[in-house]
Amino acid sequence: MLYEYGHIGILVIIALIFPLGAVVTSWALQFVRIRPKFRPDLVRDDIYECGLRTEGPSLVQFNFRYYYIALLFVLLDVEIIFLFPWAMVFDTVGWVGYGKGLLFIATFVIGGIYAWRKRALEWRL
Amino acid sequence: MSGIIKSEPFVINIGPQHPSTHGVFRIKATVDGEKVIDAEMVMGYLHRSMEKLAEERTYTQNIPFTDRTDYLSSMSNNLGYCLAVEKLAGIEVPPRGNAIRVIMAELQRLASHCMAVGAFANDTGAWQTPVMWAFREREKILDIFEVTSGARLTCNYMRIGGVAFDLRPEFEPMVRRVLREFPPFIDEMEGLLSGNEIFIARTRGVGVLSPEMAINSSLSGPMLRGSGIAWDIRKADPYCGYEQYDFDIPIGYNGDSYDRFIVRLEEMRQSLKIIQQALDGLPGGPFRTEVPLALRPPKGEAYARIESPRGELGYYLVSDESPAPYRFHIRPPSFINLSALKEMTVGGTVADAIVVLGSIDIVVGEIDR
Amino acid sequence: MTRELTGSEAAALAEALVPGSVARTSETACYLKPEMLVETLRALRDDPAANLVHLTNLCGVDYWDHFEVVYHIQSFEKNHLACFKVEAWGREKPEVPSVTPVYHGAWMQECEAYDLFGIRFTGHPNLYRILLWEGYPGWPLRKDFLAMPGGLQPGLGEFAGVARRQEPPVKVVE
Amino acid sequence: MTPFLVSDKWYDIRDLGNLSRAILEAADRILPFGVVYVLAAVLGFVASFLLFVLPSQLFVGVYGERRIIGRMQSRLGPNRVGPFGLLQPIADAIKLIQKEALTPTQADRAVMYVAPIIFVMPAVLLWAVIPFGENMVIADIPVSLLYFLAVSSLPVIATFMAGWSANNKYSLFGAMRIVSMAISYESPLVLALLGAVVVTGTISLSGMVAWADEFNIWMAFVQPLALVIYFICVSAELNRTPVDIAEAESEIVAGYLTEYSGMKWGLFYGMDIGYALAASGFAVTVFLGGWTFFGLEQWVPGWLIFIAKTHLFYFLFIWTRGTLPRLRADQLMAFAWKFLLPLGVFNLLIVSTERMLWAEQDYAKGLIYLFALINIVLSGALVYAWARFNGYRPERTPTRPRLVKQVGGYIPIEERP
Repeated sequence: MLYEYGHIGILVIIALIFPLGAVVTSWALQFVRIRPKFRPDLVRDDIYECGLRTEGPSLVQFNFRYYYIALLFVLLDVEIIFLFPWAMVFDTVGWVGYGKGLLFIATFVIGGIYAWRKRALEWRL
Repeated sequence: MSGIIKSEPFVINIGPQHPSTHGVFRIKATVDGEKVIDAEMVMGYLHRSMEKLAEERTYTQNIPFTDRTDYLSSMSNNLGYCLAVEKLAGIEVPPRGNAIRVIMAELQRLASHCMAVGAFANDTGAWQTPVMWAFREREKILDIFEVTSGARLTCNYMRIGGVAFDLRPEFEPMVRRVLREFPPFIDEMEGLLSGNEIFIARTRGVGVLSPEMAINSSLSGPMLRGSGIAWDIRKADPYCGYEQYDFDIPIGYNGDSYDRFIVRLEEMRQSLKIIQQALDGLPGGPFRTEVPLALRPPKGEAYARIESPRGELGYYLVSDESPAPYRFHIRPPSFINLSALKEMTVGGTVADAIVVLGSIDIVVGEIDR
Repeated sequence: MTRELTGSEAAALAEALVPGSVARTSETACYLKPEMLVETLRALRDDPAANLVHLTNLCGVDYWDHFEVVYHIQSFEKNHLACFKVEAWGREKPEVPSVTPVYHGAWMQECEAYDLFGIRFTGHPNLYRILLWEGYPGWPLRKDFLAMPGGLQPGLGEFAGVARRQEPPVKVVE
Repeated sequence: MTPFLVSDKWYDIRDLGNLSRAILEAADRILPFGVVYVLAAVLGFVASFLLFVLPSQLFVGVYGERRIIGRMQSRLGPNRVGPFGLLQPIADAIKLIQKEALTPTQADRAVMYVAPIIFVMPAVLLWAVIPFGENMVIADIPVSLLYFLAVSSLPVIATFMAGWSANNKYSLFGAMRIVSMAISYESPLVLALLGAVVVTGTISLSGMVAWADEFNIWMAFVQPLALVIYFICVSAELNRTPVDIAEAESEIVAGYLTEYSGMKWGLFYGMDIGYALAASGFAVTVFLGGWTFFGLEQWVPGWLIFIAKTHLFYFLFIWTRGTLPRLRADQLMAFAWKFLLPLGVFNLLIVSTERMLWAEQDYAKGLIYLFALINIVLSGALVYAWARFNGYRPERTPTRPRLVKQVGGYIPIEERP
């Protein structure tokens, strides 16, 4: 069994070599005389702002709404992951286990309805 | 919740080098998250000082300049300028010239609306398919222009007193082909876009303009008609014999971007109707009255306007009996249609601002002149 | 068919609403007194008989000794077009009251007239050079633009006596 | 698992796993243990990734997608490089690799270089668990479905790194949008897959294929709603066009890719297609019976069936990309939370009840067909009912503007028909 996970581990190394090779080749080509060596340029290396200079800092404190979605996600998705073991043991747990699973889903649904009624799911502007 | 936790507004530039500003136009938007809380227009990147240049050239020499203002509807611009000069100098155009002018102006409206509709769909995020389809149809019209005037984009076809050349024999079959192939294309666009749930969700209720606001902001063309005001220069102040043709004015319901879009689509249908009538009743005779090249109109002033694809295109000319206009002013529809941009964008999201800008259908050459 | 009001017809409309607002009339246009311009246009806009709701066109004209600002105002219900004019004397600082409070659509056209003629519209909320950049020397659509002190040298923005604009180096944002 | 294949001889091309096993056994006799272990993984990588994923990515993804969208947009697409423009992807790769990789001076250089590498890695790792044939899976782990879900949510981190490190406002917008969007769509996605897990009782992808073969039915028929939810969610996670708000070209120039150029950009671009292919392969495995085709796999190599199905599913991504406009960020979030998530819960409730009834009937084969029929009808009704509940009213389309003959006067605002 662990034998198979080892394959994935080796694949991680291969997967690392693959993009590294592309990026490093691209970088190393500047030492070969295929293309001219690019010199640093203050204007060209500036960040893109539709042809203008950026006003103010780019990394600002962003609107809270985006993180709010993340919080909701953490609450809901973890619950859903807990349902996976339940989904796999239907044969052994029978109707009782089924009912317990429904109870678990019910808490999830009640939470969802609460969030909905509290207008937490609306991207208010 | 978002009232408690403050976030930092920051300035984001939409333009001048932006995929959806249709040229070098810039909206300096202050945003808080996705919401636009302030919008400022910056223009003038394409200012070529046409009004000054025109004061140094004769009336006839100015016709090619008008091509370069609104380069997507050069025929209409030629027509508006020629009408102004004719009004100033009191020149009559023969009926054949008028009919050719009507056909050309309406073909130009088709071509320009193709571009407007396609680019608007592109702004909503339809990945280039509508714009490609629109370009396919626009090519046929540009071919007609090429056959007739020798140029595809900046035609320079209208002359003071008529048009430059008579029609070629290929002209009529080509226009008939457009008349035949255009209605299926409009139906196609309706099927692809105006019946599309995502498109409706993106454009309905976005950039709503009340009729009062639309009038007070001096808007014109599809912007005005989208807000539910029946106003069309072709009906209200007919020129070139538009009063002989039977057509309707499409008007929208509540003035959002979707209404402006469907108004443009319907205007294409009405244009086809006009072309059909004008082509069927194309009179013979001369196509131009002979006008001296160095025309010296009597002292005075004239304001003539036409319904260009973008709205009311006016030319205000002041003559001092010299061969060159003393004052040459263009009333550019897409410049003045931008008056209400801030009101329409502030409060919406960045994505809405793009849709609103697309629905105004600006041409930067005309804004900056 | 739109009826273009002659100067005297437009003057009659204006006089009926705001007496004493008309300075003089010409064949095509009605000259309004600058100090009563805003009041008159507001009255004309709100009056159902005049119904001049749509400020179609606003532009400036340079007549060497004075500037004229031309207003073409359209009525939708009556379907007539009236032409009003306001004169601004003096080349140094011509001033005309802004009609932006009456017609919102005037603000961009007034900015343009300010940009190209240097006509100052008093009461305009944000009068700035809309097409040219701030600090552009002179007012290009004036008739004496090319005869400015020192004259125009070849090349954009290079006037005699005006230092070449120094681009500040790219500021690196930390 | 029932044996599907007629033989397990190495020359049986219907399952290349036999061949690789033969090679490995031969190598085992001459090489030490550890080397063979590595060799097995490398062989699997070569067989699956280099022989299938990369070519199809280049020729179907890059070339085919451009040609198909070209057809949809009534233009030709690439047709100059090589016969029919087939070498276009290679030409693109050569151009990209020798292009200068610009990095803005104000950007976080290290993060900016690391982001595309992190982005590519999961795309390779995803293929480890997808079965191409009966024995053709690199790592046949028992929790492969969870593995796939876990790995496929990694690229979001890479895109966030890409957007954040560039120190660009458009990139920042893209980064923020993709994080909120990807996590919004993760929950309905997992819920939809949970339905499939409930039916089969396994979270092994090979087990799912075996289930489809055993009961001679595809999961798509038993769980049509789950497939639809999966498709929508995976489009969102992959940032494909109807929901590509993170890269929205017309709004925020190129989103998180604004500052990328050269091969760094090329990796993002190429692997976008790689992820779409992996998602298609996963959908085929879970919902469309994997490499089986109602007994056809006895005669046609299963891996060919799998490849064909994957590309047919991938065509759906191309189709939506060529047709639909883009949703707005808030509409997109509302759609995930208010529409897809409740539908996923409903689907789960229905399918778990059915599963219990099915278990009582001792897994009768006929019953699953009945359930499939019920579910197809029920899911259509459910989607419509929930849409109505959320305020959607179908209207007569297309809407046409009002037509008037006379100018002047105001036409009062009226409701749309």
